[in-house]
Amino acid sequence: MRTYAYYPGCSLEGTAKEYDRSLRAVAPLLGIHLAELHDWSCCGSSAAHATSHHLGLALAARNLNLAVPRSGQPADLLVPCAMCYNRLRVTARELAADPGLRADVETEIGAPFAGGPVKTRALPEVLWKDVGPEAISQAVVHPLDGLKIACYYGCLLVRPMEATGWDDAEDPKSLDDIVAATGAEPVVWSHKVECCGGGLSISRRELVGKLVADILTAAQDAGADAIVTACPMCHANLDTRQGLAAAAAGRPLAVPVLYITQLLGLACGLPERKLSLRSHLTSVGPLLAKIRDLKNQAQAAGEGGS
Amino acid sequence: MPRVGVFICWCGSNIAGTVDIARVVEAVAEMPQVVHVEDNKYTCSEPGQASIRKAVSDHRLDRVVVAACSPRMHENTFRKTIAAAGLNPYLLEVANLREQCSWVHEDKEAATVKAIDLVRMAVAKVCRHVPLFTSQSPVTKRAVVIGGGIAGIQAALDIADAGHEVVLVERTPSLGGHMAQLDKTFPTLDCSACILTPKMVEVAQHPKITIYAYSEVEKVDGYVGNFTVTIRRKARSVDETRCTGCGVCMTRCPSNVPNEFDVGLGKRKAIYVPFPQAVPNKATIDREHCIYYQRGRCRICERVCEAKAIVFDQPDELIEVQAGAIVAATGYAQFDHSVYGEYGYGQYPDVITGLEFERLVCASGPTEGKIKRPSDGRIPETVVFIKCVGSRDENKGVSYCSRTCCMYTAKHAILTREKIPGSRVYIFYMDVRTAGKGYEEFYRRATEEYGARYVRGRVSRIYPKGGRLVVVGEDTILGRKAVVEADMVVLAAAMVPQPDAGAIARTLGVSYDQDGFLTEAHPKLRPVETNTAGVFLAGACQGPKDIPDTVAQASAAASKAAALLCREALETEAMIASVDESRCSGCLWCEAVCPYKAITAKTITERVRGKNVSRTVAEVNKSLCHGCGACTVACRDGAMNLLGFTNQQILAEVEAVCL
Amino acid sequence: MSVAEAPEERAAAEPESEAWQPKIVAFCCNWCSYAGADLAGTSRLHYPATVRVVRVPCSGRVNPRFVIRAFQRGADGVLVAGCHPGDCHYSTGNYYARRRFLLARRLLEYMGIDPERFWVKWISGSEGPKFAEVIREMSAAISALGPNRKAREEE
Amino acid sequence: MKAVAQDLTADLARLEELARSRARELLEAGTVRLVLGHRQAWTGPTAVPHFVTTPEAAGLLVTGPGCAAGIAKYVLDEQDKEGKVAVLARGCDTLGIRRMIVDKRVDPEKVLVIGLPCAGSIDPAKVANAVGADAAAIARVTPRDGRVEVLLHGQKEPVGGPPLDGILRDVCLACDQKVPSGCAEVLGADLAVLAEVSARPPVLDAGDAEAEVTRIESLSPGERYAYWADVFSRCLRCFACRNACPACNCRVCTLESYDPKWLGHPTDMPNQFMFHFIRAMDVAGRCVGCGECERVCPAGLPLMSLNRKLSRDIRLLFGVERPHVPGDVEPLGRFEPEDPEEFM
Repeated sequence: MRTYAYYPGCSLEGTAKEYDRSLRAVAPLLGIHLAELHDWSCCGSSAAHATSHHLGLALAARNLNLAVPRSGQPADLLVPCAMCYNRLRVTARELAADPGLRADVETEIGAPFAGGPVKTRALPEVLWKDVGPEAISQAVVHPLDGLKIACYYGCLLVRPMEATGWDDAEDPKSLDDIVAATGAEPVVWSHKVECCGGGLSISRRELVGKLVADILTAAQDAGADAIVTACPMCHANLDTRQGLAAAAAGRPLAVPVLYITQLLGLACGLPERKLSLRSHLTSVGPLLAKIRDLKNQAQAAGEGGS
Repeated sequence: MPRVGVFICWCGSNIAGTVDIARVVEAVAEMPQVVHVEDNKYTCSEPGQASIRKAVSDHRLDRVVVAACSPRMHENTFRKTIAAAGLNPYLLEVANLREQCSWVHEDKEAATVKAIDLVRMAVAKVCRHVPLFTSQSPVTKRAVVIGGGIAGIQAALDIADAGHEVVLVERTPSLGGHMAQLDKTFPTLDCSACILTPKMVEVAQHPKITIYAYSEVEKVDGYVGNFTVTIRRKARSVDETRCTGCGVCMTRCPSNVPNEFDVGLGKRKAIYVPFPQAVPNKATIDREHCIYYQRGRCRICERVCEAKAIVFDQPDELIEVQAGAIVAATGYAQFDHSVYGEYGYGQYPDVITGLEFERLVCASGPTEGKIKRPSDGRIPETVVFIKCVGSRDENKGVSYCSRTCCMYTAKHAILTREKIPGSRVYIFYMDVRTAGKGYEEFYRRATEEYGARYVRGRVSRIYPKGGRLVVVGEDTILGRKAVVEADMVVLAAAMVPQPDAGAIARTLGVSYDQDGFLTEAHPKLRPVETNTAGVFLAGACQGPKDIPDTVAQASAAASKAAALLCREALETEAMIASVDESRCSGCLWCEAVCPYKAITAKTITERVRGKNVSRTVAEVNKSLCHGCGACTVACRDGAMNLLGFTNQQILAEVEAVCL
Repeated sequence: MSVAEAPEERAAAEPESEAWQPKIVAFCCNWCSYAGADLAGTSRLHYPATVRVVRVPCSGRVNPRFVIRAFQRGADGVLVAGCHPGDCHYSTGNYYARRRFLLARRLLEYMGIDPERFWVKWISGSEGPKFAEVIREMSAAISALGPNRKAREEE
Repeated sequence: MKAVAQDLTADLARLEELARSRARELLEAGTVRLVLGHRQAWTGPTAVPHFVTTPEAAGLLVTGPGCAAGIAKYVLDEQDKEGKVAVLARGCDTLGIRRMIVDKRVDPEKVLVIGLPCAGSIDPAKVANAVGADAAAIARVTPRDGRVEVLLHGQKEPVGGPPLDGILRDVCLACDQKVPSGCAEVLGADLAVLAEVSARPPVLDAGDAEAEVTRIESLSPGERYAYWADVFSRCLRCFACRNACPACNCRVCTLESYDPKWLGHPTDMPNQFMFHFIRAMDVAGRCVGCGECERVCPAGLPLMSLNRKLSRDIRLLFGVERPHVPGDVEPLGRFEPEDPEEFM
């Protein structure tokens, strides 16, 4: 068991509850122990950093400070939400680069900024680098052989490269490797890092429809049974906007969108309720059915073999 | 008591702007050994030097300290100056007030204090200076040129035409290098082979040039004027003296090997001549792929060779060449674009590099000059060119600009439009850089006459779709996404150093930059010399270059080498190791650490208690010693010292700092 | 410096005056590190005026005794800088220097000199920024330790 | 005559006879001009160096545990003279001589190394301590039945002492050279008990031998400096350590050089520090571990702890297994491109 300081962020308490639940469920199976930060607050993204640069930094700085224990080395800070992750990384970088800015922020949070050394880690990064496909495939009890998955990274996980840098910004591989470890096949497709329009989902609805449509159709054309993501914004957008997208695309679209943790949960044999798979708007029923069929076929083949 | 004169340079405002010269002068005047101190606006200028000469005679100075820019800049200038004033040139010390003081500190106070310290160090050291003298060493009137590409060819021809012998060493079986693989050359579009092959022939026929093809430089000993270059002549398994290059063996050889000359697009045999105009036109057996070497059976070539030139058990041969100068023209390699996942990691057969495209359009290439898709041989209708693949990309490639891609991509566009009627050509670019005679005009022709469509923006992804390639990029000028369905994509891959550039540099004893290119002695003023005297640079081994630049630089390197070879003798270093025989215990640990084999044992005889006793001491060979001083530290009893950097002088400096 | 050590070292480290600046003697090989220092200059990179460079042909020329002498005479820190391994202008000098100073530094440490006061770094002719950075780091580290009193002659 | 000796005492006595007769032979035959060995001191249990130039004088030669003094270094002084010198050398002496041969200070043609199997030599302080007497009062120490008998001056009967190991010098307890190697000849190779004793592995392994080094390393910089400041403050600057050391064999000692003046006259801390740093660094990788420096030091400075520290680091850093055995090239006279890069 390796312990990580855990920063869920607001999404994982609201729209992305299933991400949080599935992560907490699957983590122990992968040797991850989550120690939730006490008294964590908004990371400073979306509303905050859009309105005030300083506020965006101050909130992030506050939470980074929380990750520094009174004594000893801070544990790595695991942040499943891509947006929080991005905010915390960018903040640490900006404050390190600009002492003046840092001083301002310190007066704003009324404490010295000690969070510099904190290593903020994205979930796929931890799964990919710390746990590793090797260990994951060992934890798998129901291999998802025959399932085709389109891994969708979005923008916040791997960009800007200077702030993230653990995976290729143009052609990331982490999720693909993790998915492959479950036995499922990550499809080669065009839109893994295209913008989903999450940031515009309120202001420019029509545009979002088009962007989501492009992604969903690309996934469908690539033969994917589902899309897997690690970002609550992307998920919300891709999952909830499929009607809008279908209209834009002029063809029916129903592509289930799962969190990577949910897929892992399925592969590791966790019961569906623990993964709250039913909370998605786009039904995952057909997907689960297919998984069951594949499982049965496999068993049949197994028995036939023996 | 030494009489030291100190000359403090303002370097305009470069030094005076940060260092309070007046205070430095004041402080220096206090120093006991200093009998004269003055400051000048520009000490290196003629008036500045004149006032040094004047002061030397007026104040009977016997030591001079110049406090100015880095000694690496003007030490020699001022040595000449005081020599002109009748002092031994080595009675000079330079305090580095510019590069290591005024330019790196903002705080005037701190900089001034430091400046005074630096002068004090120089004064302390110069007081320990003694006159030093050089001696002469002869020059071997022969040059070794490493690399048989256009750079090496040009350098070899120029040196040979100047009347000196040249040994030209080429790693592959034939001269020609990358230029031989090219189809047409910008901006004139004359065919590469037509202008290169005559030069190759000229080299082959030149009475003063010896070619060692399929050979590599293994070791370089000695020093400027007196190098000993060890060359490994790799076994061709063919007797060069007998082989007529008739090529019958190649027609009959049963093997099939990807042809590196065609960048793997075509095939060759295990016994081969890389290309028809090869020089020397001799066959070579590639033992990795030869059926006989691999399985012990075949020997067809041996049977069909009328000249009886095949020698299966031919060994590698090591030869030593004496030379006075060396020209490195080892060329470049192409960037491996497989790090670009978004471009398919080099997995898509129809995504090729510029060099591969050259072979496709070349009449002597694998497709007889027909542009065909490597995957299915179809003629592409839409071709996308992507520039700066690897170049100017710190994340995945190199930081520098490869300088040639803009032009050859324009050339490729023109050739495509010429050869494939009705074809569409798109070029994704960051900038179009056409600095060169006739270059801009050439680029304009590509766009205006040939209708090549330039899209300003990076390509973010290439993915296959129904046998074609979808190229997704951005058009930053129209501010929108640009998506092109192409049949073929050509990547302008960066020019990078040879994979073994580091090893080459070490063999030659020259340094290389963070990218791996061999470094010149000075980026502006000594562009073809290296920090190792007698070794010169030509062509892309020093940095990306196109053919005109390469040829120009090769001729420059050649003239430098020729100028060196014209001299009868060279002066040896003056700052070399010297032995105090009275102290030397003769343990010769110094010999063990000397990189130049400059130290040998010598027996001396002296009288001890009325008897003649002979003992061993170390001796330094003046023309071999480079003055690195490794021996001085290996020497426990302090008998070994380094003139110009003696223990006494270094300690004097240390004490002066810490005062 | 061990944690237990901290207070004692601090005590020893009381700066004489507000204006106290560490004094660093740097032995730089002519071909790489001295050139690197020059490059820092031509690139106008700023670093504290705490360092005085002693130019030597090669890091292999630097006798460990020079280091002690510097401390003896009042240096607060000593830097020996040479070409990166493999890049030595004299091809091997820095390899011998590396062995020698690996030992010397450990011996100094053993004799009670704080290892933070004696640095050996490889700085090439193209690493002006690295030279500036090393001087900055070293000045900071030594400022933290305060003036050197060990093996030092009293003025 | 050929009877196998029953215990160590007998073997050692036999070895002494062999040494004497061999010395006599060599001098009578004129093969050598001088035989270097030991003879009993007037007072105290340890023997002193003995320069034998006549067959008669060979009778005074002694060997065995009493011979603490190293005699290798004396060979150096004989180099300028005509003729050959024979040395009755224990393992430590042979290493010392080889050191000087490798350093080209001793001509192998002018020295005849006669190896003596060794059971270790005694540390008078330890003996005195063990029998509760003053070191000067001890006349002779003889091993018997695994323990030693100590004869005090003016006494007839010896008193029983501790086991031999209990009174050996520390360097002897760590010595892996008790069976001499690289000698022209070895005496008493057929003495069974002695052979067995001398062939035993060192009582102290590297770890034990370096326990003190480890202890000092574990101190804080401040404590370490204080420790050495105290040690060096006792140094008389008599250079006995240098004179006794076979690795300190320069014609002219750098410590006495006036230009450059590496070492200042004052025996203040900075100069003591410089002195001992230079001494230690100059024998780094060349020290044969004979411990003479420490044995001869009138102030009893723990100089071997500097030498051990260096040879240990040489072992750990450069993988030189036995740095104390002189090779053709010293560890600091060569390098590996892959040498460690800590702190660089």
